[in-house]
Amino acid sequence: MLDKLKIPDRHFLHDGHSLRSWLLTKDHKRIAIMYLMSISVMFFIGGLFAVGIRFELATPQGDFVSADTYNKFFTMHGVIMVFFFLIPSIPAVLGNFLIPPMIGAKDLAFPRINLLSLYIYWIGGFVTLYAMIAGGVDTGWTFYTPYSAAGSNTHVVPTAIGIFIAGFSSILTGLNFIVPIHRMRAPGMTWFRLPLFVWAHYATSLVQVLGTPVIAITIVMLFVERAFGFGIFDPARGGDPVLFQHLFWFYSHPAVYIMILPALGVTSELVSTFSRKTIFGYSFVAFSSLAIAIFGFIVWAHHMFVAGISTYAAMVFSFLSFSVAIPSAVKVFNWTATLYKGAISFETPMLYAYGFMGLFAIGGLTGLFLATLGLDVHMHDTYFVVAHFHYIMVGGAIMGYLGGLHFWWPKMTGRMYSEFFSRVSAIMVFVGFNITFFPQFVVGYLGMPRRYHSYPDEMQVLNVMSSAGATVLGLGYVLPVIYFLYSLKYGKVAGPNPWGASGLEWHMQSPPLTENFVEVPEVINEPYEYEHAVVKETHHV
Amino acid sequence: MTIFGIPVFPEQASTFAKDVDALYYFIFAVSAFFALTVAVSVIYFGLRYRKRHEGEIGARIEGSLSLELLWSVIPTLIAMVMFGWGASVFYHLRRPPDDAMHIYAVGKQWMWKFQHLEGQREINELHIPAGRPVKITISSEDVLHSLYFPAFRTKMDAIPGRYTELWFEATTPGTYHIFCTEYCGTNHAGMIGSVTVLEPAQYQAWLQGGGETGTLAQRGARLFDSLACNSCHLENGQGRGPSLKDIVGKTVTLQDENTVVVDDAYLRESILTSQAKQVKGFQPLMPTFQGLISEENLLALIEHVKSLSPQATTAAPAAPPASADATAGKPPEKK
Amino acid sequence: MSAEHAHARESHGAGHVSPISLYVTIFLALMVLTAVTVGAAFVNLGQFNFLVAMVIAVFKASLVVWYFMHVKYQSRLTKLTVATGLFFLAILLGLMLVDYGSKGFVPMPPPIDSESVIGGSPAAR
Amino acid sequence: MSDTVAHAAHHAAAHAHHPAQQHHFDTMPQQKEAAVLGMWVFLLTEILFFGGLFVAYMIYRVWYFDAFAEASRRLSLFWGGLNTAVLIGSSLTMAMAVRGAQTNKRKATVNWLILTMILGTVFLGVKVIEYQDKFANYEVPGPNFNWLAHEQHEAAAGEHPSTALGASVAAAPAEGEHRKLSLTPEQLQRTTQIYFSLYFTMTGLHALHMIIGIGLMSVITWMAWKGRFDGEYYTPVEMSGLYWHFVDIVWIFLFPLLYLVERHQ
Repeated sequence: MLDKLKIPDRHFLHDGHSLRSWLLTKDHKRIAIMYLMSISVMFFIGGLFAVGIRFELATPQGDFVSADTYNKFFTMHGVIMVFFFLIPSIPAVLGNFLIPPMIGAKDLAFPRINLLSLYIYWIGGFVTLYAMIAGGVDTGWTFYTPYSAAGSNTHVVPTAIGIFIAGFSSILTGLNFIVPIHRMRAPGMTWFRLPLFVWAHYATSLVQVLGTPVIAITIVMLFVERAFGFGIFDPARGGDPVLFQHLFWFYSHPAVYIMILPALGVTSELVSTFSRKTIFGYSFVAFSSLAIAIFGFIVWAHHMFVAGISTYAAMVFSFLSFSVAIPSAVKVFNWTATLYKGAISFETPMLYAYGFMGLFAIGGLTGLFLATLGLDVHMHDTYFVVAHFHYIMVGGAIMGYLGGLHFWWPKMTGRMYSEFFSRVSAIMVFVGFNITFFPQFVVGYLGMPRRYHSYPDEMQVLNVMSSAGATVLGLGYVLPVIYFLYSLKYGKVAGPNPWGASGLEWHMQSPPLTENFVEVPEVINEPYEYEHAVVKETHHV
Repeated sequence: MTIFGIPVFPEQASTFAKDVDALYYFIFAVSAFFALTVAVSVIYFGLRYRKRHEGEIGARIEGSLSLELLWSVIPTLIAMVMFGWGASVFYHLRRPPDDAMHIYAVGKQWMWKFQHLEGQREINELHIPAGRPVKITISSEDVLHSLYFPAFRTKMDAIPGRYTELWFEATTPGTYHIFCTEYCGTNHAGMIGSVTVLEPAQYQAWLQGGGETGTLAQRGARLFDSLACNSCHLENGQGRGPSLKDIVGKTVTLQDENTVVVDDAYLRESILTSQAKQVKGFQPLMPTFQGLISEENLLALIEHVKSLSPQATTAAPAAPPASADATAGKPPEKK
Repeated sequence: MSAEHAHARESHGAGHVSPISLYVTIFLALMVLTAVTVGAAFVNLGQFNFLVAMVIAVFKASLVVWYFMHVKYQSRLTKLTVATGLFFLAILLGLMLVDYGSKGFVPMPPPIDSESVIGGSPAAR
Repeated sequence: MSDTVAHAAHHAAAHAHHPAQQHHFDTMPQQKEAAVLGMWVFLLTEILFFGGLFVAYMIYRVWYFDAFAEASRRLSLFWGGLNTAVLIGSSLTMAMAVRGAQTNKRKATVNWLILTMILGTVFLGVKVIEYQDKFANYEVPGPNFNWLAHEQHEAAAGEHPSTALGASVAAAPAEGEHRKLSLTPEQLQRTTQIYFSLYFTMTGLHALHMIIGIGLMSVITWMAWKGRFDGEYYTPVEMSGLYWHFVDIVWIFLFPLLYLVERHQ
């Protein structure tokens, strides 16, 4: 059976080989591939800074780099990872590639705008990298005033411009998902037949479209203050630095959901596919995505409990913050219930899904500690917070991203990667991640503040554990690059549906045609009906 | 608490520490319960329901409304308990008792300056007595900082141009960390210090050791003379400015008929920009001290004014009578 | 084609051609309302000055949205989109006022160092 | 367009493509609906973009009301009012341009579009005059901002005609009788600077949107002139219309917020 499979002659990767055919493409799949390459570069640049950070923190003294350099390291790590890797990651790569086929469309609504968003991303990326090469920026990725407006003498303005530009890329991606999901679904593809991946991206897009403009205007205000000497946030000119924090977190808290919601969508697909069983409580999982997106906008000031907001406001925001916990919990419970009486197998994507569930659960539960007022006063801005959001952003979003990439890689390239090495890498990532970040919860409760270049001696053992774990984690991230590239040429041919999955995208050939479908498909099945899935077991370890 | 000599849990050195840690244990227990439940279930299901043969598919189970309700409502209720408990601890953290001893802290790149009412000034070190509530009023001279006492489980941001406060009651003598937790530039990690909790008697001894500059209020009284405040603010109320005797805590009527309670913030504002809230019945003659007076001198002046209202400021130590006997008839300095 | 889609298409009225008289009427109404806004600003209504100005502005904006931008003839989805924007703007403003409203607007923060922009009296420069 | 086409099933519409129909849409109405939704979603982001600025404005306005009232009187009601009228007029001409496209009148569309651009340019010209006045009076925030320069200038040059609406802020006690001025010159210097920072940011971004709008419109006008649009396909005209009206709406709020803070004293 294996011998019969071969890569089809005609597919989107063969539709022109010139550079021009890539740079001027309007094909959402090619744009997704270019995004994949771009964000991978950014991921490894951001990762280098993380290496620098963990290296410095291996000893309590500030001996590896100077304090200024260290401050630039964590700032650039945050800026690049948040704005140039995590926010575009799943939406711009997997979402771009998969949303049109999942809803049965030939392309996104505005292909040219889709390409434009990639160019905008590149421009924003280049401006930020320029700022980095020119000397870097040391304000922390949060850009709190008045330090960013008046205190720092590093390259705040170019970095802010880079982020501002990249924001438009994010808005255009979101806009380009909302429109086709509303207007371009195939016949029979009702809202409640949409894959949960699409629901998650719909919710994500809402956040991108509603939140990003607020950070854009905040950056504009910071820009005029720093560049022209306007007074808006500067207390020396009657301004209020806390207002900056309010506006900043109005976007930047929901931005966490831009990162995690798509990963939740991926996990729903993976859990269902690899237990060959419809998702438990489809509509609850679908609506919990929307609930997370909307509730995400009413909790921002929990980042500011000790920043000088009123006691009353702190209580209101603490109360509201717990509202996000419920839909998140509902998702985890539904995945667990989905496994019940399934037919479960543990290919690499499922390993990532399992890892995701564990790490996301820990990340979410530690969020409860931070939403609780009395505890947050102690934990705010300590390593507990650092560990918590890395559990969500790395343990959650990146595990989801890698899981999705391993799941759809055969669809994107038509070939399988090495199952052995991918399992090794999945396990290394999971183990390495926990060794890196779990000690940070402990050291955080001990009181170690974040963004510290040096720290008290008694905290060294935990920090060394963290640095050691980061080595394993880093190797786990490098491995996929190798076997993915190897698979492009030598991988086994995958066929259209190597996993026996149920979504519309698996009805396409692998790699798909430029126009995705030969004919507009008509959807007659409910989602995740494995009884009707095109089962082609082509894949063996 | 240490494991193999490695500290894994911070020392408890304030009355809050027990409350905060109890809350921590509670949420930890709840989290551990849910995390383990999920972990055990997914691992068990993963083993029990492994795919046995090619083409096998799972049972078709669409969902269950009662289960969904169960696992929405129960977490909601637990979350409400967490919120309520956390809020009550927080409320306590934010309400300093009236008899709290008062200390000022000013953050500056990259040091903490502490000022005792008795006059002692410390940098990156703080001495306080055990068993007595201490209230710290915090401000900043440049950018945001955050004053953090891990052993006391409390912190508060220092915001330039504004006062914030925190309080605690230390229980165990010893020396503990002070950190700055709001990123403030190059040497953020160097903006650390230590707080030394002393037995009350030792604290008194420590105070005696370093009091050569007089109490804060006494310094304020000298400033009150040297800046010629005393030429207008006569104690008998006959001066060109209102009498400051017994004014703290009172409500005064302003020129625009609004009223304001005289507190630290109002005193500060009035010294810096007196016309902003001009008391009714007085001409706006007072010079503006904005930018002309250091933050520390401002604190000293405020403390002096407060010492003129002994019944309103019980926390203040018995201040010596201010030498405001208008003998020094200097004319108001023109600024 | 989904049910909603088909519905949207039926009620979709981008092709709706409004009479010129309607446009002119709206234009005149907007001009009159502008005059009213300016006039009202010169009458001391205390707190209500702001309220009146905002009510008129919202009304004017609604006229533009409803007639010039054809939302009256658009699908429910378009109306929902407009409402979503206003809803989230209300969240931003409302929850921010939860903080500012409850802590009171603290006295104007003075600059601390003497070399700040203000320095002494600007008149002295 | 309209109902007859809307009823046609999408399969049937596969033939007889309109030349402007893109390959990934089944029908023209579907393409148009997508464009309309896309534009509105974009305007949604614009609402929140300006919204963030409005929120900052509201906070400071409540906080420093007196300073905002004082500073607002420094703006010229004449120019502001004129610009409001001009912009509302341009909204009318824009609506007429879309109507021209809907009814397939090429020349009318082009003419109305050109008129809209002219009105937009007039608006920007007036804005330049207003900005110049601010520069001349040291009212541009930054190191040179000097709230009192205006008075000194006025005192030196006697009655200044263009600022008849601007109020004197001399701290003379007699003045304080009819206007309760609770702010010192130093406070005014700082807090009015916040007002002017917001003024320039808000009107500057608004003007930037207008410039983009005029740029867009010149392309659309050229396309209309070339006869690219007809009664079935005029989406670009309609989209730029939506954008232009949105810019108008922003001004409808900016005008009372910036020019009319407290004019009755």
